[in-house]
Amino acid sequence: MVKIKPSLSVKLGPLTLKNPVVTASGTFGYGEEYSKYFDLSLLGGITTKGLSLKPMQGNPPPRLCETPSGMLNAIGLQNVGVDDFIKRKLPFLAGFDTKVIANIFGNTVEEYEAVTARLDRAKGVHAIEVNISCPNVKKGGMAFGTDLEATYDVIRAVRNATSLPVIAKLSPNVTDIVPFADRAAHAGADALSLINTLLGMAIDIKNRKPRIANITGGLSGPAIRPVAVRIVWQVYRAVGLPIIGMGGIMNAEDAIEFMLAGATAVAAGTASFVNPLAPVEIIAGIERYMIENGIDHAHHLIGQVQA
Amino acid sequence: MVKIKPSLSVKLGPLTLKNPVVTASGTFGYGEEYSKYFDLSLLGGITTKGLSLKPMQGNPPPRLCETPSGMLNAIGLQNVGVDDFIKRKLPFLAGFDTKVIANIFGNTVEEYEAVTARLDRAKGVHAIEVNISCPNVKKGGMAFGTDLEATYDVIRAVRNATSLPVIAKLSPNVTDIVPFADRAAHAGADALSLINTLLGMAIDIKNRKPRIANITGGLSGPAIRPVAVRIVWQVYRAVGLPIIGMGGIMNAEDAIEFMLAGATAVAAGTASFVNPLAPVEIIAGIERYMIENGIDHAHHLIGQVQA
Amino acid sequence: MIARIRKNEELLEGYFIVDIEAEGIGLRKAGRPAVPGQFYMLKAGPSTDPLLRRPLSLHRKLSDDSVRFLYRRAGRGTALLSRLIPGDEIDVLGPLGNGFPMPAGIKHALIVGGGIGIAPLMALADYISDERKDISAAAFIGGRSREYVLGADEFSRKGIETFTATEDGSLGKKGFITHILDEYIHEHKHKGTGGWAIYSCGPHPMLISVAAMAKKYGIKNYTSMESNMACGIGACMGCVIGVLDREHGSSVYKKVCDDGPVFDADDIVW
Amino acid sequence: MIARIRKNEELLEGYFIVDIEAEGIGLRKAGRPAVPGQFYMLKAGPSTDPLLRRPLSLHRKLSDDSVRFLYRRAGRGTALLSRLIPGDEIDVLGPLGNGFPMPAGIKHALIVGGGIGIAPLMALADYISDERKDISAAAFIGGRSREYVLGADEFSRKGIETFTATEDGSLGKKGFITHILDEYIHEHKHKGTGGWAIYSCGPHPMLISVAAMAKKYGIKNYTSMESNMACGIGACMGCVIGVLDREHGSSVYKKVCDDGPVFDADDIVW
Ligand SMILES: Cc1cc2nc3c(=O)[nH]c(=O)nc-3n(C[C@H](O)[C@H](O)[C@H](O)COP(=O)(O)OP(=O)(O)OC[C@H]3O[C@@H](n4cnc5c(N)ncnc54)[C@H](O)[C@@H]3O)c2cc1C
Ligand SMILES: Cc1cc2nc3c(=O)[nH]c(=O)nc-3n(C[C@H](O)[C@H](O)[C@H](O)COP(=O)(O)OP(=O)(O)OC[C@H]3O[C@@H](n4cnc5c(N)ncnc54)[C@H](O)[C@@H]3O)c2cc1C
Ligand SMILES: Cc1cc2nc3c(=O)[nH]c(=O)nc-3n(C[C@H](O)[C@H](O)[C@H](O)COP(=O)(O)O)c2cc1C
Ligand SMILES: Cc1cc2nc3c(=O)[nH]c(=O)nc-3n(C[C@H](O)[C@H](O)[C@H](O)COP(=O)(O)O)c2cc1C
Ligand code: FES
Ligand code: FES
Repeated sequence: MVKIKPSLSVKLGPLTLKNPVVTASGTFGYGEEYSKYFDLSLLGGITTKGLSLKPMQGNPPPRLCETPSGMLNAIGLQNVGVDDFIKRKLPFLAGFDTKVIANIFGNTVEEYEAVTARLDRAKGVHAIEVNISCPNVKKGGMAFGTDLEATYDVIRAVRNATSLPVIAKLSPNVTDIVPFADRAAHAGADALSLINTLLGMAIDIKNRKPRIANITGGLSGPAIRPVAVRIVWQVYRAVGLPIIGMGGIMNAEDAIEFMLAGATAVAAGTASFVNPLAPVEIIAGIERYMIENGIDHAHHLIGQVQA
Repeated sequence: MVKIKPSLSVKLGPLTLKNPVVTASGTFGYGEEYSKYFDLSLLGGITTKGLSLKPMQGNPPPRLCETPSGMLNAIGLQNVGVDDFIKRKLPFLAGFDTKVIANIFGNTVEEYEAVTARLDRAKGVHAIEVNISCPNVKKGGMAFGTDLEATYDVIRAVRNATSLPVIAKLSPNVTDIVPFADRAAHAGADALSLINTLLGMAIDIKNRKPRIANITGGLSGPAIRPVAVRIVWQVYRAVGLPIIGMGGIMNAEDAIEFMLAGATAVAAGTASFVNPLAPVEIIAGIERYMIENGIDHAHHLIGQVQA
Repeated sequence: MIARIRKNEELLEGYFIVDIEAEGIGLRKAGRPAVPGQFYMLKAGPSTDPLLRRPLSLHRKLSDDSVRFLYRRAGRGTALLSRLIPGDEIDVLGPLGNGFPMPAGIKHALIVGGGIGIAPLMALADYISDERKDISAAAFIGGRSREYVLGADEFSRKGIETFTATEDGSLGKKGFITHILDEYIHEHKHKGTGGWAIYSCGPHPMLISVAAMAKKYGIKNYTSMESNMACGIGACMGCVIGVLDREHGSSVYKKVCDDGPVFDADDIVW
Repeated sequence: MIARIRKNEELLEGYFIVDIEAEGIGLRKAGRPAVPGQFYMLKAGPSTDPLLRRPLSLHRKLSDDSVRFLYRRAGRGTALLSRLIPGDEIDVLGPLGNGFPMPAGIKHALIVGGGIGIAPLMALADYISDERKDISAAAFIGGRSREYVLGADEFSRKGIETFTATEDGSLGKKGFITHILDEYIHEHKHKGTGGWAIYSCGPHPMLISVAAMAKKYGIKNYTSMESNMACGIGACMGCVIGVLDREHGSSVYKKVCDDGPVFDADDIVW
């Protein structure tokens, strides 16, 4: 067998990535921190921390705690706000040869729309990821992602406010995610991000207080991987949109599992905390797997589980 | 401080347990296996493997696989059937000084009813736990537990078929579990079991097949504990029924976490696989915690999280 | 039960033996010795990842209080085990399962192992050579190459006629051990194979072809099966395989941990 | 970066020092040495339980390629670390964070530590006695009882005037170290406290009372804070504490890992 260098490039609808690995929103800051560890141009894409119209303080500490093979967080979407992002953070990101995916959220449909409009005009943003699934904010967030009509309305509004590719990030905290994926598709989403965190809680039995100040938080990490893989597989079979799969991807094997389940691209989230080099090691590992298995195009992995 | 022996007894509605620890359905067989490891009379209660009207073969193997801090199973409710249970298994269980909770399921409301009626007449059953949340069977199971009216109908039918305490075991695979708990309460349930497994999936990237033959399975173990604690807390605050908390309880600390969140009793499930003595060690640990913290009644732990 | 590591050595790249010690670890509940073909469930360390215990077959019973396992580093659980050093603790459950049956009338045992499959068969050889002078045995051991033919010397030392085969021909015959077994039976069958039994353990394809051969020659074949396990003691129903229910003529699911791990190969739904 | 354990010793029940070695581990990116008050994120073993790295402060820089940590076995992560033996590998990120500031004009450092809080302060003492002959120092070390007053001898050996206090009076004054600090300042303040700075690390209540005292006497107080961390490098926003934003006069959330772990105690929203 001739071992040729496989092509890792994937098409996420209108968005072409040089390889299937992006960073998950909220786990990679605005890229600066990790740029000390590797060349960000190696990445398929970078998803920013969630951006809102105005800067946000986020939730009071403690904001995170560890759980078995996972962690709970309730950052509460602390962020610099979209204007400051465009002014101070985006120019840095624009200096790398990678796709910048701006993750956004709002308290109202109008806010989603307004954030989108500003990003649409900014240079260096390649796609908008719409977070309607954050379990850690009172208004907005998950409230949109667990309501079919609100899902439609938000995605539709974003769709109309930009010509950039629109990625809907859905909540796993629903009985059946397929109708939500379907509504997002109808509203004009180009791709889906699956999954956001599961809603969880942990209590310190010594002081009998919740371990995070927000009481409940989002569960991420390897613990949730089986749930995430299942959701990707369900949506892949039922809905025509390309998927960015995430939820507990720690290494290339995990990433390949998601692609076999139906993900076109994958995101490393919590993994970057444990190993800052995780995203680049995942890229290398996918390439190795493709060579070893004689797969010349990353697209040939997608949905190839024999189920 | 005078250290008195605390009272571990709890009241699960009409059902009094000598201590808050029961075994989770499907993880303790019919008790025989574990009786080689400790005296079953030590337990607050024993929940049996799910019982159906007719014996069931269950799903083809492989039926289980390990995941990070958890496991997936798709046993498919293999069981001897309610008649054989009453004839061959129940007499053994009846020999112990503990409460026997018969876990049941059916493909139709009528089947649930029929199984209940037979158990109602049998000597040695102390309560019926109604599984409307199994993710591993095509019909019945989770299909009931994710539909509000079906939940009501099944619990109502069981309620009418027995004078034994009825415990509704709900599915965590829903957007909001509170309305389901509420419907179960209205249908006449005396208590709730929370939670059953999360629906998950894992793929072997070597042979590109699902790791379990049923493709998807139920995720249990410590990985799901934060989700389970959150659900117990949500339901405790919203609904008046006592709760048997479960999901990743491995030791006394975990059990206490559930009680602080609002559980009246707790079940050890996957824990028994890892450590056959887990249930008795949990009982001892709860007692120790109560002594150390000057808590004289187990009831004083319930819902005491400062949130 | 908490046991202590006495010795944990890498025999060849990725293959280890570990000796562990705890009171009565070599005994069943009733006080009688653990039987060849039985296994133990081991957990190295308190972490919940890996979560479940790992099954390993009794390789040698060293004493009532000490047993040896032969294991291959397959994944994370066995990797963890391989890092334990003498004095470390390990959590062990067992002996579990049924063990190799040795019904009355058996006179000649054909022991067929491939790769790490030799692990429980050594216990069987120990038993036969130590306690069953009435039974003769021949061993057929296969492996990828010379190094992977485990235990052949030991079998010979016991006075068991031992045949080997390797896929690359670096030891014994080149090819599959099942061919040698076939030749052996073919050669001896005129003397009658009544009282013969084949005991097999190894890769699935090997077990299938041994079972087919046993059937062809009308020789009993007891085979040790593997399956993912959670509890190891018959409670979870997770480890089943399809087995013929002779009573009803239909196939049923039987538990590898409890009804097995050794089955009559004729009954297995391969 | 993968480092190797050189030494891992239990000093007293539950308290350990570990020396680890890797090229350039004692250096920052720019090649300059790690600064006292900086920390590292450590991960012992590949398991996902525990999942996250654990932060430990630089205790002593042994060389450019070797550093020492002083740690208390608090939970599972540090328990895992405590079981590593010389030669084992450990995954390390760092040095991280800002370190203790030493602005121009500082002439006298009051080093105040409680229990394990001494860990980063030893690095500070090393630095002052090795490289800042222009700065004098006094140390105030508290602990539950004699054994838990860590590092006092070492401070004395460096020629730093060292005061101790224990809750049970088994060493030094009985009571809290903050009382001694108070007495000390009170006694010396007539000579002027300009150019004085307090460096504190220890239990939260101690830090609060030190901060209050510093405020009372108008002395700068730099304190090393703790917080649950996921990334340790400023990316997750998980480790924040409330800090006064002098510019806007309001409080903002600042990252312990990145903006800290050392803060001007005056700015902290306690
Ligand atoms: C009754 C019985 C006896 C065995 N005896 C031996 C022995 O003596 N020596 C030896 O080297 N191996 C033996 N095995 C196989 C051994 O149990 C597996 O190699 C081991 O569980 C792999 O665990 P891991 O964490 O290293 O691998 P991983 O692949 O990380 O394990 C993941 C999960 O799959 C399960 N698993 C993986 N491979 C197997 C397998 N072949 N059989 C059962 N479960 C598996 C693990 O138990 C675990 O739950 C036996 C298996 C059984 C069922
Ligand atoms: C900047 C910094 C420097 C530190 N330096 C030292 C040191 O030099 N020596 C030392 O003994 N300890 C130090 N600590 C505290 C040390 O990080 C914790 O004791 C350790 O993380 C506990 O982990 P565990 O798994 O043993 O405990 P567990 O309680 O099992 O940990 C569970 C989770 O809580 C976190 N956690 C628990 N306690 C603390 C804590 N006090 N601070 C931060 N996170 C915590 C853990 O990191 C982990 O994520 C430092 C903490 C910080 C933030
Ligand atoms: C600390 C933290 C912050 C996060 N912030 C965001 C966010 O701002 N917007 C968003 O859409 N998702 C956010 N997420 C969710 C992740 O992008 C991802 O969907 C989730 O963590 C699952 O992936 P993982 O298990 O690989 O981390 C956050 C996750 C974590 C752990
Ligand atoms: C192997 C296995 C079999 C199970 N079978 C049943 C069952 O028959 N009926 C039922 O209601 N729940 C069943 N469950 C769910 C458990 O009772 C429990 O709700 C779940 O495993 C969560 O608890 P745990 O994490 O402690 O295991 C099963 C779980 C496992 C792991
Ligand atoms: S492993 Fe649980 S029944 Fe066999
Ligand atoms: S630990 Fe992630 S920002 Fe500080």
